[in-house]
Amino acid sequence: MSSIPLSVYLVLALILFCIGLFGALTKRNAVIVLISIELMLNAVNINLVAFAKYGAKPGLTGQIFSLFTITVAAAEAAVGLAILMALYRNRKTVNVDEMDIMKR
Amino acid sequence: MDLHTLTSMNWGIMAPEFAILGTAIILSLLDLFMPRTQSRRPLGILAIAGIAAAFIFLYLQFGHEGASLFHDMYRLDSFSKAFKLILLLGTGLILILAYDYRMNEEEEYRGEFYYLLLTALLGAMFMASSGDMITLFIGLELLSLSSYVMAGMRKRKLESNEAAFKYVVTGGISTAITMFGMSYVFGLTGETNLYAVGAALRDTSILQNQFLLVFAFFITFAGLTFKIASAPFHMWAPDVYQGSPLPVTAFLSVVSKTAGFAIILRFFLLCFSSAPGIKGDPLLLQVQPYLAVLAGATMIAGNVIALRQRNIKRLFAYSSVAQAGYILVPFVSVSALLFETTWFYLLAYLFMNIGAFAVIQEVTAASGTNDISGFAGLYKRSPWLAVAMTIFILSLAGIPATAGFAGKFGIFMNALGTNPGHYILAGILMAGTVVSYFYYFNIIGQMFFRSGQEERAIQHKKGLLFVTALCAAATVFFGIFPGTALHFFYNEFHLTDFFQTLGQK
Amino acid sequence: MSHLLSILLFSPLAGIAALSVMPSKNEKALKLAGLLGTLLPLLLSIIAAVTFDRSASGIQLAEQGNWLSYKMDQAGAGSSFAIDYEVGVNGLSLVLLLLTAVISVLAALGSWTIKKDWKSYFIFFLILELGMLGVFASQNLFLFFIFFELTLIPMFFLIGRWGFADREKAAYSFLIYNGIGSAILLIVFVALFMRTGTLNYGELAKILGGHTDPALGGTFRISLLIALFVAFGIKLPIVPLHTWMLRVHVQAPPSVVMIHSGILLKIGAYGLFTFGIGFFPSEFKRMAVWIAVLGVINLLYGAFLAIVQTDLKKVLAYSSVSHMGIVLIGFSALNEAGVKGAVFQLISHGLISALLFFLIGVLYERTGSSDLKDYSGLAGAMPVTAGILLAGGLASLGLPGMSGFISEFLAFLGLFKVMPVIAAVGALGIVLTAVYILRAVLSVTFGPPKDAHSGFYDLTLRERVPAFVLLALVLFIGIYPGMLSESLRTVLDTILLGLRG
Amino acid sequence: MDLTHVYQNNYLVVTVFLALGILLPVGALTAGRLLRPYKPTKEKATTYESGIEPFHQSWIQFNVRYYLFALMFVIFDVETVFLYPWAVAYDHLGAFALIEMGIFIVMLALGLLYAWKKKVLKWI
Amino acid sequence: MINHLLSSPPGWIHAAVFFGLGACLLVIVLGFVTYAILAERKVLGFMQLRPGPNRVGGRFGLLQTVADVLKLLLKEDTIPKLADKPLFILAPVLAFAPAFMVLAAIPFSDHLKFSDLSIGLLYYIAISGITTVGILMAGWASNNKYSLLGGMRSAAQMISYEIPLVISVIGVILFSGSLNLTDIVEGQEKVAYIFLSPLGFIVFLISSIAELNRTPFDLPEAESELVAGYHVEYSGFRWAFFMLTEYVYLFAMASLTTVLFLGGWKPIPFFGFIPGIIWFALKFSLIVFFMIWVRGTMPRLRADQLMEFAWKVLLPVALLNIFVSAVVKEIFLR
Repeated sequence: MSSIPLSVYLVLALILFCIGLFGALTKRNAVIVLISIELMLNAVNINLVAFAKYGAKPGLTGQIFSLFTITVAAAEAAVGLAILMALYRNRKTVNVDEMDIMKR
Repeated sequence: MDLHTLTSMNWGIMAPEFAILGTAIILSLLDLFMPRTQSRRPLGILAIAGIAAAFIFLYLQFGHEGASLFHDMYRLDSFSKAFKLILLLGTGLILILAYDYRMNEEEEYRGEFYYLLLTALLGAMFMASSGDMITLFIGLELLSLSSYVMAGMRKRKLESNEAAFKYVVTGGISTAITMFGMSYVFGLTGETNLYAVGAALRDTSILQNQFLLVFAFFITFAGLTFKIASAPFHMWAPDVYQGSPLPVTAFLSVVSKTAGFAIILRFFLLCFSSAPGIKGDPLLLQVQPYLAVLAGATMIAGNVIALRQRNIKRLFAYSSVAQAGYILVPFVSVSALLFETTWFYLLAYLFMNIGAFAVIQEVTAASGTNDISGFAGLYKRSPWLAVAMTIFILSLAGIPATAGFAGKFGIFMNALGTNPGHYILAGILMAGTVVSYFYYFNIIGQMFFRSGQEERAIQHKKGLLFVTALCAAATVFFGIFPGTALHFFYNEFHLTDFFQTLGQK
Repeated sequence: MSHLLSILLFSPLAGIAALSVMPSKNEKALKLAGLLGTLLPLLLSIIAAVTFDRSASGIQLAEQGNWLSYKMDQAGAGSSFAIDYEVGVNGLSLVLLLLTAVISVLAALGSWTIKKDWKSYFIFFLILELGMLGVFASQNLFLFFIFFELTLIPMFFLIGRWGFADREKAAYSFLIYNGIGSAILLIVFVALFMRTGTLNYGELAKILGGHTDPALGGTFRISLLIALFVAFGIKLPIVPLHTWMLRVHVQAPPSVVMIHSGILLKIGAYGLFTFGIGFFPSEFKRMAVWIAVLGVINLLYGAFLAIVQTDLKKVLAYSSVSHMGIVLIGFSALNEAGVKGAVFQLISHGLISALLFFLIGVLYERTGSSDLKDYSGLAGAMPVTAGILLAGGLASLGLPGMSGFISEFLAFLGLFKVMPVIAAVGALGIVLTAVYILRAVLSVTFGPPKDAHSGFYDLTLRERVPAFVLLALVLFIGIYPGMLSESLRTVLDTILLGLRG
Repeated sequence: MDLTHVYQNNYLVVTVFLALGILLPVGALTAGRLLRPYKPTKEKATTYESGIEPFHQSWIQFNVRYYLFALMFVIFDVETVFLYPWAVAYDHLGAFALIEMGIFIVMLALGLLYAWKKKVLKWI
Repeated sequence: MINHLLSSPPGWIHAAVFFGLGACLLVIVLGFVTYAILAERKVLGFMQLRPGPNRVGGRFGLLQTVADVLKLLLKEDTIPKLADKPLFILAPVLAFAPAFMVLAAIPFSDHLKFSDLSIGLLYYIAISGITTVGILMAGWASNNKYSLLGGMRSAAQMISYEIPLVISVIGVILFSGSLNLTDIVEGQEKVAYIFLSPLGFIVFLISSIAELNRTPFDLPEAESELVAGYHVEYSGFRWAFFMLTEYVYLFAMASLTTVLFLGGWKPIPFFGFIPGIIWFALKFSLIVFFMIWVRGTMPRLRADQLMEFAWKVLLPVALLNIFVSAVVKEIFLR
């Protein structure tokens, strides 16, 4: 059980980020889109924490940074869901494809 | 850090922020405890008063030499002062617009609108005056989150819901992208302080990670372009602009954008100014062609798509996309005139765009439609409004004797002032401007050449009229005497402190 | 330092201010105010002309003031890019200023036919005049550009609001074409500014003439010159870029066309002369053949198409294209006779076309048409009008003793010296000019009179003033060209010096 | 590296506990499968609705209140993320931190007050 | 012994040893659950003046619960046709595993502990939150109105009470300056935190009862309204795991309360000769008894009272407690 190299974390984060990005861009269900965004932000957290531990200058900064990211992600999710709820009340759908009244 | 440090710190340098924060809190409390049925409009006056207070504090700071709190987490330097001036001015004018905006059935949420606007402004101000990635990010998100909610303010209107949701999603994605990039910047240097990052990137050891560095640069840049609505992240702008209440649209297109430019300038110039690129040249020089492509694409996309728009808010959305492209040009070329020209253009943009939105608000309220045809015959209905709108549009189109032209001239100087000059970019800029004539002058055509169904004179609202008049006067004044603004800039803002870390004072 | 020129330049503002406080319904007073508004610049420009010292070379009546400056270097003492307010006149610009002032007054008289919104009409009209005066008076590229663009906007409104049926399209095409032109111009100006650090004509000419700075290399110069050529070519217009101008000539109200054809087109030539030849003489020389070819094409193309037009306005529009070809021909010769001819052509065509369009305005008011068929036999009903029209036509085709003759003669004389073949081909155009002018004018004045014309009254006193003044000026220049050439001499000398060096 | 070992061992313990926590149900259920009878009938497989025939779909839309509480939870739970490190490091930070946290908590309390006044905290 | 084991390089042997020890704990916990249920029934019976179980397994019904478990093991297991089968099967596991996992962090005495996580408290809070997902999943997967509603209510209740619970312990963290549970116990050498932070303790206790879904906060299982809440459709051993989860959490929560507020294995002054583990067991039993006592005496709350109590009473008090604790710390611990 030797220590895991930094690159593994980075690759993990990158994969997570890409999955999130893919999901956010392609999924139709608005909730899943929001979840995908959270996934992307969590990839950021993995990066930050990994860098904080194994990066150029190991220290606490990265972890603190990630705390802020977590908070912001939570706030963003809260706002996103609240808006989605308002939308659902009027539109009765969470399908992103159907959000097109301004295109018509 | 004990109580002594606390009291010894010069909290006064944050006075404008405190004023805004205090006003926002007071407003939220007042709004909570006011009876449901009571009109929220007095809160608007209070909000304006708060901004005025912040403005006064900011003005008092002009003589103040640069200072910082928490190791540059909060900086009072010329750059921040210059940008905060625009931010405060813009938000103040927008508050007046909001005061006269009719929300119909959503009137009860007006109180929230006022203090959300202030928190958004607070975020923007922090973006302008932070020298640390964490606080930059917090400011960015404070601005974004407040804007999301404001965009969805008219919560019974489907348009507004959709606008807000699209804004949240695209905003969330771009935040994540920005953060991902920032996490690499942090990882490569181990610092979050922009100055420390800049210093760390000067180190040759960074060369072994140069590809990662370039990757970080691009991904962060891509994420941050969202705020200024430039390509490739401009797609949200039309829908959000269209769906949001008009003052919010104005806020997004002016204040939010200004803050976006502030953060872009601050972040990239400080972090990457001395970063090495791949093999040899400095990074900022190497990426110029790519940034130029982005700026060009933004101008082209904004201007060309705007041609097809019939909805006035959508049209202005694309127009502001194009404007963002223009303002990106100095950043691409990074010439010695970067700061003053960008600042001047943003100032000009503030007046012309807010003025235009004031007129749009007046006209759409009177005609009940967002279609361009709502402007038909405006000259007959309200000649002065038509004249003012003409001034704003001429300024946006960059016709001389308006502030927009002086700004654009500065941008040109940036593009062509470097060696070698960015002739292609300048060409695209010019071509874009000419294309923009089509849709800008179409509005003028509607106002002057057509006659609308409605012939009655428009009932003016005092606040809107004030904003319109002020913006028109400023647009013309800074068009004829751009020297005054530049002189003011050079006198008050000695940007030498931009690149220096500041001690705690 | 006297502020005469600045006062002259901004004197239309007085009219604008007066107009803007007047009630918008009072037609008579508004028209009168508009007219008086144009008279003031005329008065001042005459004073300027009197004080002007013809024998001295260089810029006179110069004024300078700080306007804005960009500091290159924050530390303070470093270099700065200053843009100053610089105005002044030389012989050529003085003449053009006078021309502007005169034609503006006459066009204001011609504007009596305007039927609506007199207030805003005259405001735009005066802004337009302000722009034109500024273009000729400025000694600084930035200022030039501002005034150049300033003419754009009132023209747009004047065409789009008071023009004929298809006015909006004409307004937009005017705007877009000229917008492209000025866009290119701006790039050129800024490029020059950033390379040389100055925008002043004189200094620029000096620096660019120096040939020392490698940053101002050959490619840079030639590309700037081509860009300038395109930019002013649109304004002039040069053939493939001329379509907007036809629309404007046909759709704009005649009084506006007087200004447009009389002065605005000349701005293109003025720019080409001052910047093209003035800044880049050697490059211009290299391009001279092509410019000559373009000039001949302009001349012939305009002439051929003018022959087949049935609308009097279109005939005159194509004749303008054709005559601007002569300007190009004159410039391309690059010798004294040629350039002089070109400059003469500017002035003479300004006067002649203003005259002819004024008459069209009069005719249109009577007949409600501009078709040649509807006019035939006007001489019976309106002898004076017909006579002046004939005289104007003859001037236009270059009858000796009238201004047109001198300019065409000189221009071709110049070109024959350097490029005889091209000149020979071009000379064909003169014949064609005679054909279309005579065809048009004769079919208007003579031929079977129409019954409908019987009720028409001839020129009123108000209409006679512009007609006679313009005709008199045409004759005056034709008979006594020395008056003009004397004031142009120093300018031409400077230019020719640059060409030689 | 003693600390590293403690660190790694700690999480080894956690992993083991996770494994046990999963193994027990799996094992017990597998054992149960061998022991218990299996006689499915149609009635047994119906959804229980107090004896009457099930009607309507039961995957229905929830009351919006649940979301609101979820949102409230998310916000307040995340805020505690800041409170914990603060509390841990309080000794080193001193009174300054107390005042800062006071501001922070007042903000939180404002949020709570807001929700309260907006009747978010009301159940049904 | 464990301390030694923890500080040596990890390897497969360690894993095996830990596994063995963990299994031991599991057996102990299962034993506890068996007798906690019995005890609860007995105590309740005693309070209600009835004997409670007294037939199976000798005099006091000692094997009553064992028999119950066996019965459950032998019961037929039905899964409704309309249920979401994978989730239905997964839910009990997801609910139970965290309940057991949290025990890894709890020190029972200065020697008897499994891991010595520096963030033990955070670990407990984080892992215990997962159970909510299991319960929600059970409620959803059953495709039954009662269970869905029960699951939702349960989740709402658990997340609502988690906030005061989490905030109320900040006082403790302030005093100890650590999130490590061992450190927290060590910090109570002189005085237990219950005395320093009584407010926090009360909030914590109330919240923990609500977290455990016990009376008076057992709304998710309110028989009169929702039949049996989220596990209506569960039968046999699957159902048993939900019950098991609840009682394992009872065990864990009681342990945590002991550790955080009652001084863990620390003895009362002058009684230091009694071993720490006994002290721990005593304090622990006290808590468990209290919980049972509450169940015997308190009526069930109404749903709206329940939620509003958490947000409008407990949360403000918990926030207040932070400052009270800080002041207490400044006064007494400086």
